[in-house]
Amino acid sequence: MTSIKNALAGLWSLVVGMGITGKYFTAPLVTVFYPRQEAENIETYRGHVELVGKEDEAGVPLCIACGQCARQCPSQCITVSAKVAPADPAESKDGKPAKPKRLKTPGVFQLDYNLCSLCGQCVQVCPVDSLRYSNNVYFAVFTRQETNIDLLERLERQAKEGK
Amino acid sequence: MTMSPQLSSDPSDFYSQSFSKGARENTLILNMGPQHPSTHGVLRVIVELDGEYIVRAEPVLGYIHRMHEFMGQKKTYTQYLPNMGRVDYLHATAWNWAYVGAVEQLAGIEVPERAEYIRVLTCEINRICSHLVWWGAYLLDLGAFTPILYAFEDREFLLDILQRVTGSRLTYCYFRFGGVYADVDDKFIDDTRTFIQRFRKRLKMYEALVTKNFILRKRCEDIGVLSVQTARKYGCTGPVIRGSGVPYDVRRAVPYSVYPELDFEIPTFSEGDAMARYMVRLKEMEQSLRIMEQVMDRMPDGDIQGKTPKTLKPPKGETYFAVEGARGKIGVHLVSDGSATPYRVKLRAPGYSNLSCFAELSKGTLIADAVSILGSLDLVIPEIDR
Amino acid sequence: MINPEYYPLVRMVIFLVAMMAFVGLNALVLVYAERKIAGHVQRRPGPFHVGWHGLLQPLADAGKLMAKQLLTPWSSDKLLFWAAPLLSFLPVILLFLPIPFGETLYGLNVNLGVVLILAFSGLNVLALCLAGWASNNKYGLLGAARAVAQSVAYEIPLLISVLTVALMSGSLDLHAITVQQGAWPWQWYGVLNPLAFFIYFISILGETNRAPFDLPEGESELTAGFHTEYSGMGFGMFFLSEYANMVVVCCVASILFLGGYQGPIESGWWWFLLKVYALLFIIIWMRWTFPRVRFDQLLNINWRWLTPLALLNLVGTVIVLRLAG
Amino acid sequence: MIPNIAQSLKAEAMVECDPKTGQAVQLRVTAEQLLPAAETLDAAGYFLEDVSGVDVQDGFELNYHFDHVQTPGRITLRLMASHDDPKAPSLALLIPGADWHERECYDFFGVDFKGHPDLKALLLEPGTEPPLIRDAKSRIPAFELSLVYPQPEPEAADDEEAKKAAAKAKAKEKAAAKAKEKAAKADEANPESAAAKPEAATDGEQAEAETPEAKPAEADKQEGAEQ
Repeated sequence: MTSIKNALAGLWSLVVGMGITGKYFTAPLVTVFYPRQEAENIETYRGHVELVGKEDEAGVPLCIACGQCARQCPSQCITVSAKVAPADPAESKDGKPAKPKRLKTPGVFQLDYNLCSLCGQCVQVCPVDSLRYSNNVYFAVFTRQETNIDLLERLERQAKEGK
Repeated sequence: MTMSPQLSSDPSDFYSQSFSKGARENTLILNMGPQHPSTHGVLRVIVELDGEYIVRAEPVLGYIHRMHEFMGQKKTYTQYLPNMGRVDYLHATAWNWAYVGAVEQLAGIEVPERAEYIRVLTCEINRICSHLVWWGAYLLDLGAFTPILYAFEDREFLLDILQRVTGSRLTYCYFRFGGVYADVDDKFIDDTRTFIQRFRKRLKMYEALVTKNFILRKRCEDIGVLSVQTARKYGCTGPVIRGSGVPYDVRRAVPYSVYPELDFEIPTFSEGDAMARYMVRLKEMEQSLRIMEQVMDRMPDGDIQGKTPKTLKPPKGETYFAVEGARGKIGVHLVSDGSATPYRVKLRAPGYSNLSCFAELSKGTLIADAVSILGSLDLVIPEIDR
Repeated sequence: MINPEYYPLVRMVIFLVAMMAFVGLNALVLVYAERKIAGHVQRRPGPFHVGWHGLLQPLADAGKLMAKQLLTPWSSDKLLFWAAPLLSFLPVILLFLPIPFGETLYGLNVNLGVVLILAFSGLNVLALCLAGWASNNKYGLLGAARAVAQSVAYEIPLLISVLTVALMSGSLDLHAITVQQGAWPWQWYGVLNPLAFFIYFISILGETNRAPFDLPEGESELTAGFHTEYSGMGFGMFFLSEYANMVVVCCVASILFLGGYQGPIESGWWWFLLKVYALLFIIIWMRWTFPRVRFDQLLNINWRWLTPLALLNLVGTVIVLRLAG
Repeated sequence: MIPNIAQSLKAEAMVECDPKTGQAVQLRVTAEQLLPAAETLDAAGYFLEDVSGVDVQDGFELNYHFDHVQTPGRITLRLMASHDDPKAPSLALLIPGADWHERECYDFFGVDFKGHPDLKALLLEPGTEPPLIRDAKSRIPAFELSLVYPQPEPEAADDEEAKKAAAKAKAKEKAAAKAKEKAAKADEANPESAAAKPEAATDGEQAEAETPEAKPAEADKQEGAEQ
């Protein structure tokens, strides 16, 4: 008797399940039709890092080319090197040419996004807050080389587009 | 029948050969994985079958082994942080916590109270995420295709919430020594509260759709019964041992952070079968919701980052720190030689111990049961292989 | 103009060709329906981008299947390996012959239509068995073993429930059985004898390997079961025959239990198709709701519940019929 | 607080641990003492958390972390396996959970567990060189890890601090000489670790020449100063 009762209760549980999926069958969809629509949460997404421009000069980064971000990076995906000013002949002493001067602005700032794990330690370590996350969600490329982003160029482009 | 020249030699590998040495007569040796729908990624299980009954089973690991422990010896303490989100991608914050906690314990770094609350909050949110994925994937193993999408629908809300503070959706690298990376805002709290309301209703739906489902109960009840003794001998922790009736939860047993101040229960079920483990996880999600509510009510204002030296060099010595992950006890054994690089990082993955009892559990069951048992242990292979 | 009524062979050939087209078309419709229903149950759109609301998606799928390379495993029995998909597909067309889609819309008027269908539907299991065996794959073999045990087991309650209806109507002629039921639901055998309908419905799930009884292919255990090794149209044939089989059993169900092409207001083939597709919808709906049962449970359901129930039902029906008159 | 059970275990040395080590008590055991100790712990309801190998100067140190489900308090059994012939008794037959942990140690350190039912590679390709073996230079002495190992006299400890504070070579040399003397004295009392001691003292200096990874960090400081 109990087994029959159990079997009936079991069958009823199946009917209840069908009811639930049936209800959702008629319920509105929850997906986003991607190419035509975009998800709403993109502004909180933290993509690859990008440089922050100066307030008065948007195309010039705050970066002082100290290279801390590059050293802190767990996967060595940042390459920074300071811009080098040509040696000033006036400063030459005793006939020796003056050493080229390292400027406090980056000449190269490359990010190899292939390696980046988005941990954000470069952003945290930067002494002048020159790095921030971009929300570049739709970052798709055809070759591996293209993931090597020139952040200086990116900043200049952004500055131009901004104006 | 002609044989292809390349394959005419015995194609079996080291593990197949060593496994088949012990085979009985008239049995079938079946290789499940590393690409098999129910072995969750890249686990490989070799089974010896008598009909559809399993005589013997042996999991073969290492297909996604990344030698995290070696990387730990090569990177500085901070540089090793992102690795933690990738050990167990489903409960990344717990691994974050285990490692960060070990370093803090060793170096004596104080964590501000607000940061502790935020840690608990994100960890519990992440725990629900993890259980939801498990719930969906387990039912997928049992042949129900729809629940995983309902689970993902709910998980999506949580990922959005977590993305607000952590910036990413899966492999979080959010905890820092002495605090967390970013502060939570009001929208985060509001969203979480809305989610809690919504999720309580959804849990009822889960129960009606799946938990009470006759077929599911038949597939889970009395399957893979794990006795308390066996569970202990294999070092099982988390929902697996709680499904055997032992209320062992690191959050209560060796309280860390602000857990002692929070009021929550440790759900246990004494049956020890797959259904008990299933129920434990479902109940744990409810408890996580409770914890989240309390945390949000009590969260104090203040700093989220304590004082940490710029270059971290913990004193010589060792420490062991354990947290409760979604799969069980996550332990980090950290040895420091006083330099900026860890001397040794040993990661204790809960899934590793949980899986090791599979060979015993699956003896004499059907293949379908083995799939059910494997699923009920909640395996994340990257964590097991490390 | 030749009246095909007087040339049964011509009629049969025309009908068979038509049925081939119907089976092909129907597979497209069912693939689309299956994916759309699955999508909406799971709150996603399903196929959406190929054609309006993804209408052309099944065609694209079919194109892909046909264009795919046919792989033959080196250790397989090549003859049987390729005979199996053909064997699974071809007899299915025959099953449509005696089915009356409308009052005059049928291929072959035989007075033993039920027997013909039951006889030919048994062939499918042979194909599954061959496929699993010939591909020389352990998963395939296990799938084939399951398929045989399952199909043989579920044929019994299926037969008995069909027999119940045959007793009620006193005929094995599908046409006659249809006509005996009225146009209205309370005149249908499915309503008069719901237990037989229920048993029949469960049995066809087992017979056609549909979820929750899709064990021969149960992908979480056996990857794809008997058709693990098939690619391209080899798999496509199994796929076609599975859908065709589903349609056949649903056709038979609608004839035996739901009054066939008869319906309120205006009888005709539209009623028949409506009933068939309603049943198919329920079958698909079930697939996207339930977990899969275990193999021993599957057999237990059959031997412990369905077969005894079907027998009891048969006896009960006989007694009632006797008493009634 | 030392759990009672630990008192009953036979071991070479036992110390109560600082809470910051996350362990209640550590015991140094020999290969013969390991199995009985594990047996007692197992009978008392402890479970094996993991077997964590550490490569130190004295050999491969195997840490058997035991914990209890009701009365937490981690008990660590520490066993030293020599570098030349790393072997240890297997617990796998006693505690089946130890099976995989031991196989992992076999993978990572090449430790041979005697009596293991099926000792073969678990995580790595069979035949891989054990990856976690450090080169001899970078190894630290075992006494720096844990108090269960005979510690050098307090002066030696002072000297370490002194080294850290100022990188003056002279002070270092003197201190090292002192440490050696002290170590030699200590060794008389404790002949077992006699071989390890002198190395230990010299290694303090090696630790001073930090690992390459640490250098960028120092550079950081300088950079910061520039700004």
